[in-house]
Amino acid sequence: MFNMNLTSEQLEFRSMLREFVNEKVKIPALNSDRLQSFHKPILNQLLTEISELGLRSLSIPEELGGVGGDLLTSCVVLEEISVGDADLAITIGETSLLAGLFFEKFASDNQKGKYLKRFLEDTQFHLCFAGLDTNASDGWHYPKGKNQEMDITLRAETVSNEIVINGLVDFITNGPISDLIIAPVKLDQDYKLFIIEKSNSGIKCGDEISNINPTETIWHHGICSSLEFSDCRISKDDMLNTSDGNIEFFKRKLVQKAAINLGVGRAAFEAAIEYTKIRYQGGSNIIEHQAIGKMIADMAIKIEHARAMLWKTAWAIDNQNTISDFSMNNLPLEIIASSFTAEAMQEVAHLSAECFGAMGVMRDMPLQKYLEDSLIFLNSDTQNLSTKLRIAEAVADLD
Amino acid sequence: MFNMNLTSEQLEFRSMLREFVNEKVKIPALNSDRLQSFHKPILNQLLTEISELGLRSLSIPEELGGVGGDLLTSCVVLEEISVGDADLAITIGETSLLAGLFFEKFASDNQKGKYLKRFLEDTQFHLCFAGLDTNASDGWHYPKGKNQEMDITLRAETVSNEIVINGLVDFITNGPISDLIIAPVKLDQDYKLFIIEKSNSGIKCGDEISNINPTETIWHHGICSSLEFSDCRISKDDMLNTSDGNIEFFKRKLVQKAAINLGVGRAAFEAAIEYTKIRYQGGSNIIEHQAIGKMIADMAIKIEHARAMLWKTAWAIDNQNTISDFSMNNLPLEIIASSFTAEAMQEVAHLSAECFGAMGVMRDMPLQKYLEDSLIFLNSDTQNLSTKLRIAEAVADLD
Amino acid sequence: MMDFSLNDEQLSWQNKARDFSDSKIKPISVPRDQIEGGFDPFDWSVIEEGSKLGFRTLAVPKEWGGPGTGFVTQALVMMELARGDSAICKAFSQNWKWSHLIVNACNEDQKSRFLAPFIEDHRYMLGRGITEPNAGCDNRLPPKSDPKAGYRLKAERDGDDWILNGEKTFIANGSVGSLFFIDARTDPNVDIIHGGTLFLVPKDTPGFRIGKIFNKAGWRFYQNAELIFEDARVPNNNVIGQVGTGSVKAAGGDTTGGDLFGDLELAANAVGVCDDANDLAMSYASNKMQGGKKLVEHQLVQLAIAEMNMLTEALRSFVLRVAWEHDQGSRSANGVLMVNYSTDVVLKVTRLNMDIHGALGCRSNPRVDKLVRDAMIWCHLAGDSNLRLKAFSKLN
Amino acid sequence: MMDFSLNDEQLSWQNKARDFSDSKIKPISVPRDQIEGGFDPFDWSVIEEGSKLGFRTLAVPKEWGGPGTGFVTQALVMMELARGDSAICKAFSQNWKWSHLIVNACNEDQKSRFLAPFIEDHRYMLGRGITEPNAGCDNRLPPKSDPKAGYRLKAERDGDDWILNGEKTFIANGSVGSLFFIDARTDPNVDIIHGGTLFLVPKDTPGFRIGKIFNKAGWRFYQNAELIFEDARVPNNNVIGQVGTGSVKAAGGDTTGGDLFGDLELAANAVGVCDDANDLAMSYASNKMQGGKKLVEHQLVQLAIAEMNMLTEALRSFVLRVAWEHDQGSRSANGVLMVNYSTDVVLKVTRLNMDIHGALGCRSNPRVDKLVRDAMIWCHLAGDSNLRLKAFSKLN
Repeated sequence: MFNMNLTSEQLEFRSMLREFVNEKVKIPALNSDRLQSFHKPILNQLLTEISELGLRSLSIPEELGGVGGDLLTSCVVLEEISVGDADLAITIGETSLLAGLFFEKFASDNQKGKYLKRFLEDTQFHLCFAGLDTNASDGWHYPKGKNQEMDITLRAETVSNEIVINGLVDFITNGPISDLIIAPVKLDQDYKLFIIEKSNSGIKCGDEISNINPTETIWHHGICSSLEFSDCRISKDDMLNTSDGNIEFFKRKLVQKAAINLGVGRAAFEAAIEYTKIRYQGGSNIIEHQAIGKMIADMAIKIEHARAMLWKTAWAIDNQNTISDFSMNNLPLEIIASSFTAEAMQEVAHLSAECFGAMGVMRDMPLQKYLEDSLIFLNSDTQNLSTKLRIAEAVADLD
Repeated sequence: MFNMNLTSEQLEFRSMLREFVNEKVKIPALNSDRLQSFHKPILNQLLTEISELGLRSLSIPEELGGVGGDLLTSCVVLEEISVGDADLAITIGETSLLAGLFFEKFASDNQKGKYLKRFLEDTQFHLCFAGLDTNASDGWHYPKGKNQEMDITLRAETVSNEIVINGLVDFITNGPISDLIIAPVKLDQDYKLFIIEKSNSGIKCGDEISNINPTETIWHHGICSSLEFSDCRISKDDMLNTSDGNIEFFKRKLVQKAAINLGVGRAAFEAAIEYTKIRYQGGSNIIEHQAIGKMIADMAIKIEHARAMLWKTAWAIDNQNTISDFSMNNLPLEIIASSFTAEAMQEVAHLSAECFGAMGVMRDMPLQKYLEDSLIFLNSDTQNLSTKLRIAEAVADLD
Repeated sequence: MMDFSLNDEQLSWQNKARDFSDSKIKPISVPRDQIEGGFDPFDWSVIEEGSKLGFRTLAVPKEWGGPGTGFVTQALVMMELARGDSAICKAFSQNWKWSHLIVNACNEDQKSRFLAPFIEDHRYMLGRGITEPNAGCDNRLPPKSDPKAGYRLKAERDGDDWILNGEKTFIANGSVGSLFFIDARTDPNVDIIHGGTLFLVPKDTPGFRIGKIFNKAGWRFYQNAELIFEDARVPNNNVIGQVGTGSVKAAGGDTTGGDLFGDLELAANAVGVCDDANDLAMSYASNKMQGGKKLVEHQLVQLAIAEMNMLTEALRSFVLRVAWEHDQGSRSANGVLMVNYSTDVVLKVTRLNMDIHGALGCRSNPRVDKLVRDAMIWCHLAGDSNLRLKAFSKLN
Repeated sequence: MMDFSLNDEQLSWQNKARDFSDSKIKPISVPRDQIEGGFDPFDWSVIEEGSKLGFRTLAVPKEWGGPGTGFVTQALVMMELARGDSAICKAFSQNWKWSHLIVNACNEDQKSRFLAPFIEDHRYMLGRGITEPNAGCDNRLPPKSDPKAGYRLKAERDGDDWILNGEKTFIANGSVGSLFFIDARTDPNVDIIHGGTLFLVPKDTPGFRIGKIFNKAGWRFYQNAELIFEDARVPNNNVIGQVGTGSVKAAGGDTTGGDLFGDLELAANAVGVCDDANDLAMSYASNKMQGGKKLVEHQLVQLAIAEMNMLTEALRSFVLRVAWEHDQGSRSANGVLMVNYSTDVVLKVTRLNMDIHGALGCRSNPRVDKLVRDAMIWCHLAGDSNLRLKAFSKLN
């Protein structure tokens, strides 16, 4: 039956993380030197500490030694971390999502045996996915949907009982820090997923991608690099037990990243409240001016709506009967939620910057970072013009 | 634990109503003569039929002979009715909400005994509330909250064991058709609620308020009139057992009306899909054009977000522990939800009208009615400029 | 050299229009709007009075007996008339649109046959029929892939005449017009750009009649009707330009009608509506109390009023610039960009005015509601997605 | 009579600015933006080169050795320079703002002491210090209830000199200026309108130094710094106007600085940014493929480009109109409405450009990102809620 209460475990976990973020994350993350620098290396020490709190294994079932959180729990948790630092949340979220899917659904017993212990014991053990997220561009094919397969860039062939993989995948979140790679590969006209150790001599990891670049700006969060496969040899036993693993992964990733985006908006919102309560102009603290009050209210409305839909979406993805029993509409909820969140949080960051006046554009202050973070979300996982058309495709149901 | 599945009763009730609306309501409600006329009398026959389906007693507990629906159920149900006709939904929703509160919470056993049977048996028995909804204007007092009492217009005094009420209340939903009135009254400096039969000789019901008027436009839904109390004598036993009944009532009413507003948006949305799938221009049905696809997607995003937040709000109002255990933020969720819904559904109706081109402004077609309905919601229960400031008040927590 | 000042002739027309608008249009604006039905809100007397002052024939050149005003003057007059009532203004300016067309595209014989009665008869109204039930946007941006797209009304040669069969819909001034410009297909096998022809059709043409009169939510005074052609017989000397050179080209302009004037007409009208909304908002906010002070003392209301004025002045600047460019004979994307823009502005400004008036709940000046309904008309005339795509096509 | 054409002098300045912008500004725009730090993105060489062509001293009247251009010309030049780089344009036009002030408000002695070196030295930059850490909006709209609101920098008389103590923040050209106009309180007991005085402070004034140089997300080339006054000694003949008549009145204009010019400066700059964004969008969309066709063939992209151009042309029209009104000496709410409007437009247009470039995911032309960051500056300069409230106050 309908119920919007979080479990006590979820509530405790969230409140523990909120405290952790306030006490440990904000100070280094919002250090003015770090804020001013174009390149912001990941806060490695905090990444390890967050791993130790159980976040890497958040989505792994309890019976396998994980926390056993569902997608909703991931949303709750990642929003909190992102209030402190979006890049940390992206990094830990990627590993947690992939580990959850892999150990719960995609892995054979053999593969579990091979990797589970290592994963649980090594707090610096991360995962990445060597495939392209096509959410950002699929809408351009409207009104005809697009063949998902088109975007697999890795090709493999079977050579004397081994699988040999070739190809380059650009822009892989967690690429530089991962020990294991889940890779979608085209093998003899079929699409397969494989688990591959990055230490494989046939894999070359590119340099970490920087935000600043003389010829192109690269809007991204977390730690990214390319991975190049040159005659990368693996065993047939490394094949995963799934036929639509990439769809499952990207759908969840979109929701998780929207939760992280929500955290950025919340950080901006909380900063605005704090600042407008102490900034004194026009005869009172500026929060008492109607003009500011309206902005505060608009931010709250956007944040609450984004979260309500996001939680609903996370629930629906984990509980398909919510759609099959018609409690919710059969629509691409993850795109509905993430498109709204991206636009709404950009507006929230913008409104907050307006509350800050000149302080909103100073590079040694947090606001400009929130604003930049929110702009990146607008056109990375979803594309602000085209992605929505996938919603229209589903509504129109033209086939 | 968190769960977004509706119960099978809710799902069945909804699907029964959806069928009822499609088969019985839409044809008379969207009749072109009715659409063209400035004055649209309530569809009385349908009001009775809907009552017979159990909607008047929707919120009365099952043990008292009602349906036992919570506020969430009311939202689900009223959205469906409103897809057919918003005025029907307003009318039945007002009675259902008041009857639920009265028989479950406010009434003494004596009062229950006096009215319950009559209410359950008479399908034309309705209730109204003789007090002003202040949600629309309270925000103007920002940053200081407003004394709720100010808006009670009825004054009473005790005269030889009787209560004598005087005063005029304007603009009462269900005024003309109600048998029972719940009235907030100021009695010896105290605020009290009373239950009063409209047949009392001290009450005069004004004419039904019309939308069209030579000197002022009156934006409203449902059936409204004034009620004038002239030495209206009632017994002390007619006093209700509540101290904050008007707050409880208006909070729920705001949520219910947002659900009705959502139904108006959905009607416009569904009309747009239907039309753009058959309107052929530019070499294809226009739904296949990106420009239309984007509008369809924007409508879907707004509707899904409005509904997600509305259900969350309805749940939270019925289950206060959702806020006390911190599953949700302690904010005026009903204002957050209804402000967003009002703006979003106005945009949905507008986008739909754009899909219709010239057909969107023809008075014999439904679209202009949806548009007008949506505009009324913007500035009736909430005020599009000021109401939001009550959210800011809560966020700022200035006391 | 850059100069925004008005000359004496412009100032004089502006003043005359302002007086007429204040004294004759505004007083009947809401009362006519509140009359039920499609035709009934219309009123001949205001048309006749305005006609006597020159507001029906404003765009007719001096050599044909009109005032011979330029686009800037026309824009200024529309702003004033629309401030009184947007729909009544449009009932006048619709005639200017088609007098531009007569002057630019008709031959001398046609001019003398039709301009003379137009000048003389204060009830002589003009209209143009392009739109058909299945041909709306396709007339504006005919899809290259489908030569059958666009209007289908058929014209077949019969001796010295043409026989017209088919139906037009939503035609402005349809129920009150004396003369119509009708777009018809003289060659059904090619697209409308190549197989369309424009005809002059007087209202008493045999086989031609008015169908349904549309009842609209906004612009209620203004008339839109179906035109029905059943073997309607039109003489060949009523063909404008050449047969089959395309009605668009024949009309010397684009398919929205009225050459350069069409965009200006709507955008200037929108300025008038906004001026009216600004007056209403300021006057209401200066008097009503809410939360212990005048509405106008609340920041939210101040911000709304500032935004209304900001958008209005941006639009006014754009309209004056384009009107001047039109007077120079300059054609660019600016016209269609301006009319798209007028839609955004008129919607936003009338809505903000409604929000301000909503400050006391459900009761309001009916004029506030009327302006919102009038503004909705722009969405399907001036700024729908099709016209915005057209704006893009002109940018290349 | 209404006329939008440019005269020869205006055309000549426009062309000169266009050439300089294309050849000298645009090539260094992104490279300078990508240099870390607060001061380092600045580059004297482009300032010197531009100065030699007259772009530093453009607003100085002919009798003082400047080109003596009017507001329309200044607006046209800013549009061109900003198309190359918004921040570099502002580094030039900031000097025009204060040369307007010298000309309008300074006495002959002050003019000869400061205009002469300004004209001669290609590195002589001007700035004005109003803002302080606790006095931002209060300088623009001083609350009547609180006479202490607004700037607090203190000036006390000492013989023929004034001793200044206090601190200014975010001061434009702060780290590169040779001369500053400093708003100080000569009477701390009354409000700034009555107790403020404006001083001329050369950079080598004893006791005056530059503090922190701000590192901004946008307008990175443009300098903002703290100015620190510790017993800084300024001669009495550096007082502009009368002591205690209020620095606002002394400056002959409003508190946003620079009289009528301040609003025009930002709005014209925004037009240049929008022009740049439009060029970028069209060129990108015409080349990149997505979903089997060029981006520009997608309706969504066409709608975005049409909207960008629509807003740009509306803004350009508004700016030209207000520039002309300024040249006529006309003051109205139009200036502040226009600058509010420029904020909305520059934000929207640069964001739409970003959306179009986002069509291929996370990689983009860094200029696209830069324009969005530059546009954010308008939010706190030209269109924050305080300035919008100010716009309202001028409507009464």
